[in-house]
Amino acid sequence: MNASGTFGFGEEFAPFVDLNELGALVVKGLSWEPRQGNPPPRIIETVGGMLNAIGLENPGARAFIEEKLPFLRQYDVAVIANIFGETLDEYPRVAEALSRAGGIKAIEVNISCPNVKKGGIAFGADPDIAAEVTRQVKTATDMPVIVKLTPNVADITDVARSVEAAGADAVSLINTLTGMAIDVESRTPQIQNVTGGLSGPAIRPVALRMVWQTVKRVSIPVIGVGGIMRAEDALEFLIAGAKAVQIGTANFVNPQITLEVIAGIEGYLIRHRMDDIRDLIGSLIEPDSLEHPHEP
Amino acid sequence: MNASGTFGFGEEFAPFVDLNELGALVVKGLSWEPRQGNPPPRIIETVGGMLNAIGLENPGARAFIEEKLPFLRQYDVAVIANIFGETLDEYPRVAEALSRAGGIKAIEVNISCPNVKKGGIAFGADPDIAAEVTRQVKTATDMPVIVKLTPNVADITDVARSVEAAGADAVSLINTLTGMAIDVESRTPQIQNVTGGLSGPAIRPVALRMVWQTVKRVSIPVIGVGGIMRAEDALEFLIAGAKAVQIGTANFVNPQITLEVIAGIEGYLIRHRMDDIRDLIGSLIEPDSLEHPHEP
Amino acid sequence: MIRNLQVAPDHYLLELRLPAEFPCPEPGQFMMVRLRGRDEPFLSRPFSVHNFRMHRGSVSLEILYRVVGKGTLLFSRQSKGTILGILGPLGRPFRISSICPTVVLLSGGIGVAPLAYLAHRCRGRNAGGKRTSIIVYAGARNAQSIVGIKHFEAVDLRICTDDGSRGFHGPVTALFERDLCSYDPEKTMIYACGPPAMIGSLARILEATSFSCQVSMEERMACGVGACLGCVTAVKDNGGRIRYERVCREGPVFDIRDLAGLKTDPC
Amino acid sequence: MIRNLQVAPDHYLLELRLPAEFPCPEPGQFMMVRLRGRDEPFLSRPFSVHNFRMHRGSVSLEILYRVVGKGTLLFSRQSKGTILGILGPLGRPFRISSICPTVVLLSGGIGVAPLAYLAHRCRGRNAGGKRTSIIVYAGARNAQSIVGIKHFEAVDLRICTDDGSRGFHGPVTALFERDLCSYDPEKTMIYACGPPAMIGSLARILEATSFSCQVSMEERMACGVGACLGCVTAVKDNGGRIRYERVCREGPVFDIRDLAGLKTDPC
Ligand SMILES: Cc1cc2nc3c(=O)[nH]c(=O)nc-3n(C[C@H](O)[C@H](O)[C@H](O)COP(=O)(O)OP(=O)(O)OC[C@H]3O[C@@H](n4cnc5c(N)ncnc54)[C@H](O)[C@@H]3O)c2cc1C
Ligand SMILES: Cc1cc2nc3c(=O)[nH]c(=O)nc-3n(C[C@H](O)[C@H](O)[C@H](O)COP(=O)(O)OP(=O)(O)OC[C@H]3O[C@@H](n4cnc5c(N)ncnc54)[C@H](O)[C@@H]3O)c2cc1C
Ligand SMILES: Cc1cc2nc3c(=O)[nH]c(=O)nc-3n(C[C@H](O)[C@H](O)[C@H](O)COP(=O)(O)O)c2cc1C
Ligand SMILES: Cc1cc2nc3c(=O)[nH]c(=O)nc-3n(C[C@H](O)[C@H](O)[C@H](O)COP(=O)(O)O)c2cc1C
Ligand code: FES
Ligand code: FES
Repeated sequence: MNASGTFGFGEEFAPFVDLNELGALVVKGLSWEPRQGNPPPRIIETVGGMLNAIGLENPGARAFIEEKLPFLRQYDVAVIANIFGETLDEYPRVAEALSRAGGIKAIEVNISCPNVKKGGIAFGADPDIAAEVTRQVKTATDMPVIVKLTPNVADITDVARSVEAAGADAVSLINTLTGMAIDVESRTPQIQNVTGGLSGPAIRPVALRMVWQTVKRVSIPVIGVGGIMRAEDALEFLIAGAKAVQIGTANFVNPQITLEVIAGIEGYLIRHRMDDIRDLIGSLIEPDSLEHPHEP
Repeated sequence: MNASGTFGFGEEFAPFVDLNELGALVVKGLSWEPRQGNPPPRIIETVGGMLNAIGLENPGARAFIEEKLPFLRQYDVAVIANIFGETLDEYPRVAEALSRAGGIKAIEVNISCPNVKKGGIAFGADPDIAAEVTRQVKTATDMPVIVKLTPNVADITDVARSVEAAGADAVSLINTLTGMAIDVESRTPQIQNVTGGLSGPAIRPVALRMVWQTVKRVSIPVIGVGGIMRAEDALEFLIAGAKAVQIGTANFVNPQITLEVIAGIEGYLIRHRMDDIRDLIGSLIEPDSLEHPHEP
Repeated sequence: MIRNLQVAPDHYLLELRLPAEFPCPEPGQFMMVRLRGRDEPFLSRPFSVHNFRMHRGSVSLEILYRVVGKGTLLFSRQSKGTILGILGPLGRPFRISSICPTVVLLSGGIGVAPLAYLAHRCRGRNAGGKRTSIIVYAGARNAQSIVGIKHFEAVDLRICTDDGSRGFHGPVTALFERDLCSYDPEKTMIYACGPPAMIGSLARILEATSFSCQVSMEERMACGVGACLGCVTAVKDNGGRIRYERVCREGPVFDIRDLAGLKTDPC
Repeated sequence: MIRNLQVAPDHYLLELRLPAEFPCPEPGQFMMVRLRGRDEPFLSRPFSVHNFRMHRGSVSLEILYRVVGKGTLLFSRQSKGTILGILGPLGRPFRISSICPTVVLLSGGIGVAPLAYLAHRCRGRNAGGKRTSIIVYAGARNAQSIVGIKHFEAVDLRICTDDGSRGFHGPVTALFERDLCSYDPEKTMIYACGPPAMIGSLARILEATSFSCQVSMEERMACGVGACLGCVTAVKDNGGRIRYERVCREGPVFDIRDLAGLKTDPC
């Protein structure tokens, strides 16, 4: 499946990829009120990735249900709605409206977007607040709730455990790492918002490490996100223990990437004579006893 | 100047670059006891960077003073000793021994290396422990003390303020981001230690963001480190407010990089008619009032 | 890639062979182009269609580009045989009016790229019951860096250079402003593509007039298809309220009067 | 880059022109090679010297390499004229014995690269009062993938292939083991370079003997000069204690008896 914010509402990519073939489709983050987002420039390429500060532009939950969802209902693909709020009570309100709309299979709660000053970061960086958001969303919906975690924390597994205890059905990680770039000729920030979220293959090692750590500490499914560009990259996450993966920025480079990754994983399973992807998930062979003493 | 751990003890690079021309030279991290480090493989290339888990291999402070320092004394370069400890009291012991040795200009305290289970991470992630380490080192030496911070925290500025209050003369940031990579064919970690530190241009946006944030919150000098590959990259850090920069991984790609960056910065100052590098430092033009309303 | 020819200092003409079923682009549309099998440059780069030709069994696409940074530098180093990733045609094209027999094109520097294809497609048409006449104001830094004008056959070509080394000495907007009174706002459609200062200055010139003018805009892009919301530009609605529209989807062609926050001309 | 010739499937011979003052490498030394002006591949790649020749005014360096991943794939796509970044010569070379007139070289696959240069430099020498005689065991997957043997002039060349399509059918170590009794441990110096399984198997064969054997090892490298401590391999000291040494600095050539943690042969 794709990652939120990188596939629009499906319709943008429909001319380039058969939406029916995707495992699932995560839409751009939705809030209760429509949001205009940040002024441009909003993006800049970096080495092995990009920074973005879209500012969570979206038409709002109601406009989404009326204008975007009917299009997606035509396809046989599990739609996952990514939601966020500026205040704690916005989350359950959006969740409830989307649950009632029909045609959505799960809710992904973004407690991690670092771009908007009032939103995002505060919820996701504190395990207690993250748990509170989770609880509120859970009471507002009967659908499975995936909580999407921010990597801009000291220990992501604390937040993961906390939202698990609060009833999350799964966690997805990671969202973007907060970064920045400067145009040295004009001495201005490359992004009008000054800071933005770093995504792409540059962050894959960090995402993979966090997924591996989290898998060890929670029993709910972990969805791996961050820098997946090829089937091998997705395999790394699955081997580390992720039950599924999301592809974000790579869609921009190649709209067909999700299907190519699915085909690549299938090819790998056949080549390695695995009948079931469960044989692959979490199959990392860890050097349990180091050959030589670790400490002198 | 270079960053610790990427330039050995100077002698390794001496055939390729004139050490007299470096602004300063930071040696590989030193502990009290010699350390053997981690078993191989210790490094792997990633997109726009590399992971390393050297395990802080070093000959120990005494052997450094006897075997490595005499070589460095031949050069007219400010030697900065990077130190770490496995326990809190190892730090001041190493600092004291090095202060007495002669030929060292400053101490950089690594409270951030994430590779060794017993060391590093615990000190740097907690502002209070970081402050305690700083205090202890300050009492053990009269030399300037630079504290090197880890990016694997929720808010690096908290740690920076805390070590500033504890007497640090400067902070340097960032050390590596903890990451991981897997060989999918063998399903084993690419690094024997499983996780390693991510460095190189991939992390530059994160480092720059943290430097910019820290400059705003402390009054001691901030030294920028992370992914500098060219003069423009160094300029980004200076414009963001760093008083100096360190070059790490780039030395591996080009041993002359430090000199090339110095020359590039000089060229920039001339082109932009700046007499004094202080006109450059912190000269970022921030969009104070956004042209269009940020929130809808 | 069939060829990648240097046509002036820093300027290259790239010709690509595409499969025959590749849809024919309209003038003003663009393509997202990338080098395959590499992580560098990371994102695709947007380029306007400079020319598009059908052959038996295949079609060829021409892109005219200027080297400005990492991506274009890497493109310029490729040679015949390199396989590029192409996504397109994308975006809303120039609207070709059926009532304006006079077409005025204003290009600044590499802005000539889409306008040449537009001129190609306007040539020989009828509009408002008359044969279309095309006037091109093509601006460049100096005589050396004038590119892309070979496609302007049978047009009234007025060259401007910043240093006066060829044609009019000064910006295209200055020459155009001088000629302005010779055009009839009802019968003329203006198309422009060029640097921000040129577009800003054009907007100022046209402000008090009733001329229609379509501008092809540039903004950094990641996806090129409308999904990432990275490429927005500020537009104003009738009430003067500011809104963001995607250059890749609602653009790249905009009505100059809708654009907000244009640079004002330094001169 | 003077040429970059495909010599077998996945195998290339790269020839570089270097400035005349470039120091002459010893056999077993290596170079760190990178593509300039790009971030990809990120680190330099280590390659052994396969040949080195002095010309008037310049010298040329040959590297024989096999495409195994991203870096070597990108190298293989370069052509004449590309400027590469080269750091070297690096590392400790093979020691050439002045008392052993018999030199046995064992190469597995691309391991032939440094040994060809070693053979070149041993040829025609005298050791222990006798003319050096060189015996080469060169192993490859199949007849097609035998590379780098053109430098083995005037040597006793014994080819082994895994599929028996040329020479001995089986690993080099098997053929060598069969011949072992014909060599005098006091008068023979063995040099080896090849995959871990081959080195492991050779170590086992030599364990109970008193032959001297120098092995060129491979490990991932970042700096190539000893600064990053990334390239260590486990060695044992006399007391059998394990220690790490840098392949780029204390190596790449090691005494086979010092190496710890070698793979044991699967067969
Ligand atoms: C719709 C459209 C059509 C275009 N048509 C042409 C054309 O026909 N010929 C031509 O030479 N150029 C054209 N451009 C501009 C061209 O896309 C940029 O020059 C190019 O992306 C620069 O890439 P770079 O890596 O060399 O520069 P860098 O500055 O290294 O690029 C860094 C990032 O900024 C983006 N960027 C930089 N400059 C621009 C710009 N002016 N517009 C959009 N993104 C930019 C890059 O795509 C990249 O993501 C067009 C742009 C747009 C939006
Ligand atoms: C001293 C020395 C001499 C060598 N001489 C030759 C030679 O003459 N010809 C030749 O074909 N190869 C030689 N190699 C191996 C060669 O360095 C690797 O094949 C090459 O680095 C692979 O790069 P890649 O990007 O294609 O592979 P990838 O697997 O994509 O590389 C990923 C990372 O692992 C490292 N790596 C992968 N395989 C090896 C390896 N076997 N040894 C060291 N690092 C590796 C790469 O350098 C890179 O940093 C030598 C290695 C060493 C250490
Ligand atoms: C342009 C852009 C917009 C994004 N918008 C959202 C969003 O609305 N909600 C969200 O939870 N994550 C958002 N993300 C984060 C991605 O879903 C993903 O977590 C992150 O980009 C890392 O994955 P990647 O490296 O594969 O892109 C966005 C990312 C990008 C690049
Ligand atoms: C191989 C290697 C070894 C390192 N060793 C140390 C060390 O001993 N002490 C320390 O404080 N930092 C160490 N670092 C971190 C660097 O000094 C630097 O903070 C980091 O690599 C980011 O900078 P860069 O991207 O320019 O490399 C090491 C980094 C690398 C790559
Ligand atoms: S480039 Fe992605 S929305 Fe326009
Ligand atoms: S490669 Fe850096 S120490 Fe050997």
